[in-house]
Amino acid sequence: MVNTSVRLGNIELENPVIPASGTFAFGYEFADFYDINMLGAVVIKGLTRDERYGNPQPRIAECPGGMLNAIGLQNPGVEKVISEEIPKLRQCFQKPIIANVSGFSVDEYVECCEKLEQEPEVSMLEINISCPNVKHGGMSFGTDPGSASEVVRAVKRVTSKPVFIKLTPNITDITVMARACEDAGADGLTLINTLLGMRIDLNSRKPLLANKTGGYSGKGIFPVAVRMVYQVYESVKIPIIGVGGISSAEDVLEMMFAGASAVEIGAANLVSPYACRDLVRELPATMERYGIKELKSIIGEAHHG
Amino acid sequence: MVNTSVRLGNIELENPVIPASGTFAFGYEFADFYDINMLGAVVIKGLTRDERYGNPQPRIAECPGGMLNAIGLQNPGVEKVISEEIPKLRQCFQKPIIANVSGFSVDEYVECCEKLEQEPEVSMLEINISCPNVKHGGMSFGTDPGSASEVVRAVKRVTSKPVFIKLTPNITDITVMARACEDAGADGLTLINTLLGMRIDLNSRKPLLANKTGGYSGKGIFPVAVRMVYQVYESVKIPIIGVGGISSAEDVLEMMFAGASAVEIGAANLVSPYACRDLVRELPATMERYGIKELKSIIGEAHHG
Amino acid sequence: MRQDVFTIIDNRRVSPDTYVLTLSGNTSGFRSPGQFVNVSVPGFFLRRPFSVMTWDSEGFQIMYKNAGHGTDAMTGLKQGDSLDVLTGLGNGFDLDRSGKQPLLIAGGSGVSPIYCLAERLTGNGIIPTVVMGFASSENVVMEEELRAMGCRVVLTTEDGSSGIRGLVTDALAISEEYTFVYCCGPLPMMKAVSEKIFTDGQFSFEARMGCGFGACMGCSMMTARGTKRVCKDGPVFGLEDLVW
Amino acid sequence: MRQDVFTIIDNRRVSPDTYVLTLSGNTSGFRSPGQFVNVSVPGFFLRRPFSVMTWDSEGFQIMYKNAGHGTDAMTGLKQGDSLDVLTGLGNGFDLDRSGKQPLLIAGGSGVSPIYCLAERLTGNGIIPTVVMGFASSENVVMEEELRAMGCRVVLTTEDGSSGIRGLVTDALAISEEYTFVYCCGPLPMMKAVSEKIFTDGQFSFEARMGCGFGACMGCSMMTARGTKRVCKDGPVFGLEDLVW
Repeated sequence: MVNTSVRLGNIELENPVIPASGTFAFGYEFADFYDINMLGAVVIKGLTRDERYGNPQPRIAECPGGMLNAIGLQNPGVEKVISEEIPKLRQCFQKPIIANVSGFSVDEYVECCEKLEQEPEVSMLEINISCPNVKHGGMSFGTDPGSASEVVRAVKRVTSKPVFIKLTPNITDITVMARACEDAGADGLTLINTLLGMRIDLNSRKPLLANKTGGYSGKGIFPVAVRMVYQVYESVKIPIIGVGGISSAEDVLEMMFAGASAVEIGAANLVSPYACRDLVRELPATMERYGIKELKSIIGEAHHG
Repeated sequence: MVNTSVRLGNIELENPVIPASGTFAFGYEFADFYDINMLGAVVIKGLTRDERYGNPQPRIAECPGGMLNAIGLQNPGVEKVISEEIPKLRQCFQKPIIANVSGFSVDEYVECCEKLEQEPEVSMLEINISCPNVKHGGMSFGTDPGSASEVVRAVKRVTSKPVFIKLTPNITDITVMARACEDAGADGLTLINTLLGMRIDLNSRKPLLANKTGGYSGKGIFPVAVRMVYQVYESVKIPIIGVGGISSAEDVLEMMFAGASAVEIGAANLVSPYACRDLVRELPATMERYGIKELKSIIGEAHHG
Repeated sequence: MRQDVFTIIDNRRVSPDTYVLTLSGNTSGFRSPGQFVNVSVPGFFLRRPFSVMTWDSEGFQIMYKNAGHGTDAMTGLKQGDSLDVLTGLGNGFDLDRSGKQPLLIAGGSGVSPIYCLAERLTGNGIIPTVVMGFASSENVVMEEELRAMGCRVVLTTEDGSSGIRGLVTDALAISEEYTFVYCCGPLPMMKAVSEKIFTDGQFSFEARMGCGFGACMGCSMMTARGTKRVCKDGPVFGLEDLVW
Repeated sequence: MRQDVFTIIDNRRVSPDTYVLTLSGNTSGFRSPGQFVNVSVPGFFLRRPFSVMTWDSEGFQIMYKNAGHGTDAMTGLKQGDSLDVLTGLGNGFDLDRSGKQPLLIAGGSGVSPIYCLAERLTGNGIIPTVVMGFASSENVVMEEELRAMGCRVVLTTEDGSSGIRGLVTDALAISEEYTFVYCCGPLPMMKAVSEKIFTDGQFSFEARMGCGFGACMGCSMMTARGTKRVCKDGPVFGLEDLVW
């Protein structure tokens, strides 16, 4: 028997597999497909202070090795998320719930986190300072270490929950942002958000997405994600959730060798609603194949020796 | 009949298809496979002042949607390139030859360009300030607008040939670099170089490449390349050579709609030695399918209307 | 919803750009006409959603238009090939609301779920009127089959090469005798229909989807009840939901 | 070099982790034993290079070890499947240098080009001595075939479960009677062999390649004549080229 449990700060997870924000709705939709209690945790759809419709259609485009999305933070607003969505998820899910928070100002981040602080069903906050699809939707916070520090400090002041900061890969040196967040008191980091991409329709000769650019996710970004997790692991001491193109149990191991303490699964959920379930099921046998008994023992092993 | 000709500054190309540096050796190797005079131009293997062996093995790794390489600028040095390689290429190739130059200091770039200035067979210089695989192998010049300007100014002072600057995508805002190069006198830009990536071997639990990280190329980077060409086209007036994951005649059109005046083909050459030939052959029929008569008329069309 | 592997029985061109794909496999996830399936096309990342045109206990059919790289690849699928398909997605038409004289309106590829609906209605002994519009006579599909089923079929083509010249709305002798309207077609057509009908109705929407089962919000549209997902809350919406 | 589509005739496991793949198609690009082919494995970006084990006018065989995702996928290839293959790559062994009593030394998968060479040599009436080493008896391949060809075969296994216990170098009764040495195997083995032989020889190298035809410099190695590409300047190098 292998041990798949991992820790994120003070939270123990039965396994490292966590559906990523924006690819799992508010989670309960997937309870129709399988018992989602087999997941390590769930990150719910990113929320903002106010309800948002998001970007105009089309918001989705195919690309080699993945997809582009430009949803634009559609969500019912933090209050409805707390009053309606989280209770629905809690009815079918007893494992840790991670809320994902975006904002257009430090105040908005703070206001959302204050409200979430009152919600005992939320175990952890993932602060998104890296949404590529809305103007100032965190992206300016995501590329300036000073602004990022400011968000982290402000949020930490109003919450007792662990705070993970989700970083963008669209940056010259991600370790600078990672250290800025750590120094400001972040409990962990989630990386990477999507790569900024574009596709153009040859018939209309215009960008396929109404938003023109979109966030690129899927297998095609995996090597970039592994590289950034590897780099950041050498730069900070706080735990990292690795995300970006993971689509097999082997990818989970690779991301953990690079330095991830847990992983999020994004685009793969959209290709198959059973993607996370299948990963959880395949993980023990895959660990055995590579001679791994304790999953948490391999975190960052690619850096040793 | 469609017209596939395009211009790069004062150089007229019969078609926009150019094999990218480092994926076509010194060109004459491919003359064994087909008549390479059907190509728009050839960029030869990147050169430096001194001979370089490059990085230790392994230098190549597979990844979803493409490959990683960490060759490390292996080349025989500028003098041997001029005395041995270019003459061999010229024997079988009468179209424009583009030399690709890397350096570890402004002086080294200048010295190489001075020598190439004396070589009439070289039509154009592509200055690589973006090699991800050697320390200071241009990469520091590639992410700092001041250093990039300095290289461009110094090189322009010693050459009368058109100077294109090859930019890295591993940067927060590529338009800042593009404008810095334009302001410093660059005649054009080539983008993008490879994305920095990593793969880890699950058996050895170590990075697959001896260099640890490598440059990610192939279809998987195409949406990032299209986005950057689109962004840079709105920021500068000088022509752009689009490169990154192009593997079909449709991809050529998409890159040109985004704003490219010509394209370079990289990783596709390694999968099939006939990749560029096939693109050139398929281009006219593909243009007709999308109602294009004059190829140069579509450059940047995705920005109009 | 179910995820199953289906076997291709037939992949047939039925008009210059339109094909009917017949698959056999487990159809226990299918519930009502207007629902859709989401097909994993080999070589592509995202699935492609298609309305179901017919289904029985052995298999089902979809109609698809060659309109992009994914559907172009589908034209090359051969008998015996396997396809990974999510079935039973979305909410279909509500047959209970048809009344005795339902009016079915289809434009172009929208004929697929309308055909499925007609099959179920006639099976229940209800004879619908079907108004269907196409660009030109060469694009007309399923007309014979709908007539053979017993439907009253009114055909329109934009160039007048078959049936009435013009759009479906030009041919709509909308009267209060119709008990309910079911509609599927391009957005401008559905908007025009919604403004012209006297009775209540249901409209089936198409959208570029990420997942097809409510996870990604890729296909959201604004409705009178707020933002809804075409894939999970639709693709069939009531007249009262529509805001154009 | 040629690029052709080949049809799989057979894909057979010959030891716990080793397979022989038989393909039919145009072999006019093949010139000498020791050359390699570069196989496009469906679902993978880079081609995979393999030494040719046999070829005739109808087709060819390669031996491959299931050692990674690409070769693992190859084990699933079936009779009748098509494969895109670049053939006639690299420079093979020089048969003219064999002399009357050549010594052939193979380690593990290195037996593939050595087998090809033995076939050509015996075809020319030259009977080579073949020393071949494997990890264990279950890994031994092509021994019977080489004996049947008439070769003098010396077998070693690291665990002694077949033949002589130890490495090929332990079994090498190197004498000046051998006219030339041909060698293919793991680097440490080839290095040990190169240090022990009295005669001249040729050594075939393996490398992780990008292209396989000299374009990318992915597989460069240092030689006494400077940096050389295993794919284009090799994979066979002379003893005089080797720097370890």
